[in-house]
Amino acid sequence: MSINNEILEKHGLKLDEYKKIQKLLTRNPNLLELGIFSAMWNEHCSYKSSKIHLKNLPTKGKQVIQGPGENAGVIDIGDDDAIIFKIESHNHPSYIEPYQGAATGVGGILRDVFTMGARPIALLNSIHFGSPSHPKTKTLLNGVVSGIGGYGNCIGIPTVAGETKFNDTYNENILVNAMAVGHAKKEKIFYSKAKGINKAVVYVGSKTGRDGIHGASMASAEFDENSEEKKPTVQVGDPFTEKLLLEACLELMRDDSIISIQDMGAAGLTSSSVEMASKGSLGIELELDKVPCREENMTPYEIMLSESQERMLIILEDGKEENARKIFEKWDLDFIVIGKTTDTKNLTLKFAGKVEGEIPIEALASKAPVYDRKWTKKNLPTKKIEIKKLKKIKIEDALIKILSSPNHSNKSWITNQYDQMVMCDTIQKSGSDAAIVRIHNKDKAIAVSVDSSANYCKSHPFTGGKQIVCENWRNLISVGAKPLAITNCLNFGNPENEVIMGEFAECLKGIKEACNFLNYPVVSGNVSFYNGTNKKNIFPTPVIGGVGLINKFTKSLSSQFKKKNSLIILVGKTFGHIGQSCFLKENYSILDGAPPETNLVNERNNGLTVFNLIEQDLILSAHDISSGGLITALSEMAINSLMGVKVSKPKKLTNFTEYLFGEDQGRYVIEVDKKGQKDVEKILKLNDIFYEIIGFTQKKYFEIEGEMKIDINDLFKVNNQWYNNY
Amino acid sequence: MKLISEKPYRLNSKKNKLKFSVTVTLKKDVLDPQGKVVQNTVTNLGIKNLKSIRQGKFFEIEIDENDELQANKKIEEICKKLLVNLIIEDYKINKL
Amino acid sequence: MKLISEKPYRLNSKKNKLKFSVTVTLKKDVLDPQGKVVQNTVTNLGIKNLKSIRQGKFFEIEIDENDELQANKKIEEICKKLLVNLIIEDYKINKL
Amino acid sequence: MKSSVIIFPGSNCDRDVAVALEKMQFKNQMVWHKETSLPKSDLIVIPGGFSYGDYLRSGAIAGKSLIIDEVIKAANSGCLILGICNGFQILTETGLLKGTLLRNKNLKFINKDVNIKVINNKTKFSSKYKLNQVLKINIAHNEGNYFTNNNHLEELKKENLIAFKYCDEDGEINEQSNPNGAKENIAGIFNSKKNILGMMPHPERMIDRSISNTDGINLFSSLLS
Ligand SMILES: Nc1ncnc2c1ncn2[C@@H]1O[C@H](COP(=O)(O)OP(=O)(O)O)[C@@H](O)[C@H]1O
Ligand SMILES: [Mg+2]
Repeated sequence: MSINNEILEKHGLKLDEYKKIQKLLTRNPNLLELGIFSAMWNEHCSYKSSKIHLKNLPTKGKQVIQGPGENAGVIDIGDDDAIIFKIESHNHPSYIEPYQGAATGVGGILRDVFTMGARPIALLNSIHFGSPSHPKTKTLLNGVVSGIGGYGNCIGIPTVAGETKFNDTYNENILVNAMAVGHAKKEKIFYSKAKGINKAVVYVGSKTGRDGIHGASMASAEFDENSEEKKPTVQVGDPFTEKLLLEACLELMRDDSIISIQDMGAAGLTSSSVEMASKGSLGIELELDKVPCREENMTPYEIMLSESQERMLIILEDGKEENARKIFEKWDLDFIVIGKTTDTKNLTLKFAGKVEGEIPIEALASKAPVYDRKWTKKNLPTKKIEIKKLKKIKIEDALIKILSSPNHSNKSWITNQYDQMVMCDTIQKSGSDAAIVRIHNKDKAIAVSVDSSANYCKSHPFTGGKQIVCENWRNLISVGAKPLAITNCLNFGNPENEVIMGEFAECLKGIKEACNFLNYPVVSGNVSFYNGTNKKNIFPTPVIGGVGLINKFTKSLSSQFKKKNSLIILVGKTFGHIGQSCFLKENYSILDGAPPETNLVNERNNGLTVFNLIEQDLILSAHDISSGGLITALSEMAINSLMGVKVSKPKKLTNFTEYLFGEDQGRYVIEVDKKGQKDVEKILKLNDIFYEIIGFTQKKYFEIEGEMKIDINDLFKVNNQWYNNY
Repeated sequence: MKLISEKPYRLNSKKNKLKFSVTVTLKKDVLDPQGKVVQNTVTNLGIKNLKSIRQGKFFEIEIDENDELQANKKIEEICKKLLVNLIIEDYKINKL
Repeated sequence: MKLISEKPYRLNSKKNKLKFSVTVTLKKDVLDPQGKVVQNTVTNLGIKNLKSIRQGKFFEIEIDENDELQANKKIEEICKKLLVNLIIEDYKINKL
Repeated sequence: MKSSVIIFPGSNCDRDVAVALEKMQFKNQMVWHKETSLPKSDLIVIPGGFSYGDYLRSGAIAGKSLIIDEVIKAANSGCLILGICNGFQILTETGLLKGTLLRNKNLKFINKDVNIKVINNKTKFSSKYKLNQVLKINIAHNEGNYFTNNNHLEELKKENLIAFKYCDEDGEINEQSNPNGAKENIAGIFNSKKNILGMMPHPERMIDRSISNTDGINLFSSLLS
């Protein structure tokens, strides 16, 4: 069989990439080898378009044990405890089959975390759908939510936080990003780097089927005549098997049997074996006829490229095989030695004793193509929206419009489908700024949150990138956590388009600047390009997942008002920036102007001061101000506690609407007991913080002086109806 | 005459009772985690010579329609719109 | 010679392939929440004249056995021991 | 008091129950489902989770496991058995408790705090509660819609075998306070000898004020006394 253009195209390889393959091999590849190159050199595995930009992200810090480059990032949370976490996208599979796509997304990210020795303790997700009126949205929403729940609930890891957004830009390309967070002992972290020659390479987990094989339709046509049965199929997740795999791996990890371990994720056996060998500068030899298969007559090509779920590759120390086998048999899982490490630095693939393919490891890894794609910079939009020129709208009506919109409606329709309490360490469920999960048997806890701001990023990627890191940081501060590090999932359109590549480069610059300033390094992440269809790309949507530490969980905070007649203080300066605001979008369908600028100095100063106040037990509740502005933040605090608030008009004021709905950054609402007022003000002044005392909590009514007064139960209803009526 | 009048009569009486069954099964190469667990359990229960079990769904649908063709079309529509996930499942309709 | 040797071979190959289907349905007086929701959804989709939908399970079982009666007995046993909850479900076995 | 918690491969509330038992000073042991004998115990707990992925029917496959024969023997000789959530489903599959748990009426997994009312407080599981006391307890299940035939329902009522019913904050038992469609809002039942309790809500999740409340504690302390 000769390799022609059609075959290359189906493998997603460009002609010059093929020429590079020929050069690296000093011969033509066979089809198996071509398939392996295509899997390793595609965007998803090689990061060929993003690498040079990702390199610039800050990844170091005292708190970082392992940055990007392993299955997940690892941070230090004191004592002998480490937190291991990562986020990953499963956008395309979820659009095709929402339940299985989302479920296997959760399964995949869990494996990344427990591969490193962590017991997963929390799941998060960021899901973006098209317009609710789009005919597909409802089915996709239902499928994705039950898929996420179906997997997480069954395996028994609480899904504690996330974000759900609707925006036309995702009509043809939804986003499903899943994040997993695990806990491990610092001295018991496992890496994927292979060491030593002639070590057993062991396959464990589920059997291999023809799931999600790239270009398989073409490939199988080449292999035999009656190929119509061999359609590429969607991956189906099996959370029950994953649970067995999780427990078996953690059991094996108790002693020192494992040299290296790697889950089989994208590109399955191919990427896992290459990654282990590449990191250890070794070769690896696999006997593919030993791989346990679910279907009959699977070819080496199919076996190497299958993306069947719930599988792992382990390199074992000598003499540990029998004990390891016993553990996997106890959990009813396959355990088969399928190969060994070698000193050849080649990936050698045998089938029935015959060598079917042989590729230098470095040709697949370090020598994979890297592109410095052209990109264009986007200028800050200069258009200023003048609120006075818009149709006048009552503040109460505008607020109700926002609170009843799909994006701001209460999400309990979703979160009630997730087991949030299993493992009995969930101190705070979703609904506040960040979820809080206790470290089992300890006084400390972690706070976690995922965030994105696609509209801001579209309008001005640099400002948007910076803003979203800050918003995530603020969310952790609000619950009393010290933000430690982030993971990021970069969802973008087609990188071959200069404008999209520009969005990517600029968002990353913004992320970098904020991370540097806040000492908030990136320890893991994932890039998802080519989101969109027919030249219509999605808005740039970097999703930030942050982890913070709470030393004593008893000091953690929620955003619910705690008691009547306490002071409400607005921390941070309000300018009334309404460009790209939710106020304009929900009330006037205007999506225009520049996003709010984030002043990093104020951001850090305000945040650290609020953190300090919380540590000193001076705050009853806190909430960061984001989409929807001050009034939305206040109403969320009220709705969640069914307690009212009365806000008075500030004395110096240009426009009250802008004041209430503006989305200026770096701000918090804090509830302070009157007894603590002096102390709080003293600390705020000492730190040069701009603040205003804007009102006090009260029974029953949400009240803005001279503008509105509404029963809190009515506000609750407004906020809780959308999903149930959808 | 009799024959002619009998036919529509029968159809009419049947009108309110066209009944179909739909079986929905996973496509051949799609993983069937349920079937797998059930199969292992049956084997563990000591039942020999079992080759395979695959699990699917079964629906019994009654429809108020006097034209079988018409009814069949409706069932097709229900299957495609709701009962079947065509990406991973196949289905079969049977008149009962 | 050829023919003779071919026949037993064919028989043999069939031996390993007795295939049955089992349908399991909820008993009449048992609430079927799935069927009910499916039925409402179908009606909401604008499909008229639907009288009822009940949902059940479907199994395809292959068994290594050359005696059909024997095989049938085994399937019965599998049903009673595992597949069917006799308190709430009925079942039907069909040879495929 | 000695307790055992049975672990199936897909159990996921086993640790949570063990924590609760130990906190309440039970001498607890974990028992793997492939074991063929049980340690001497006064109480056996079958915890929540997805014993075998909840494939086929929730609890069906666990109901055929090796250890279950031992649980049945122990139950028949009077040992106390507590089945929570998936444990309740398993107990119905083994026949130790009658009836069955169907899919939730909205066909969705439900996790939230619900109110339940103590219907019988004259048992070893509930003596520390007041009669008609309203508890707030977390539920987390796909199949909690309790169903049984009318004869058995009559028996449950006549012999006071209903342990808990879903209700609202004020103890009102009605359709709105029924989260999953369970017959007569039943959240938990006893066998006729009242040594077996199966319930859908998770008492082990309600023993620690920092994550929830302490409404589950009295169930465990009833067992101790
Ligand atoms: N946006 C990003 N920021 C930082 N690190 C990233 C980013 N995207 C990917 N990485 C890192 O690159 C490595 C490979 O990622 P990926 O291919 O997603 O992992 P896996 O093979 O486990 O699916 C990981 O260590 C990941 O953390
Ligand atoms: Mg990985």
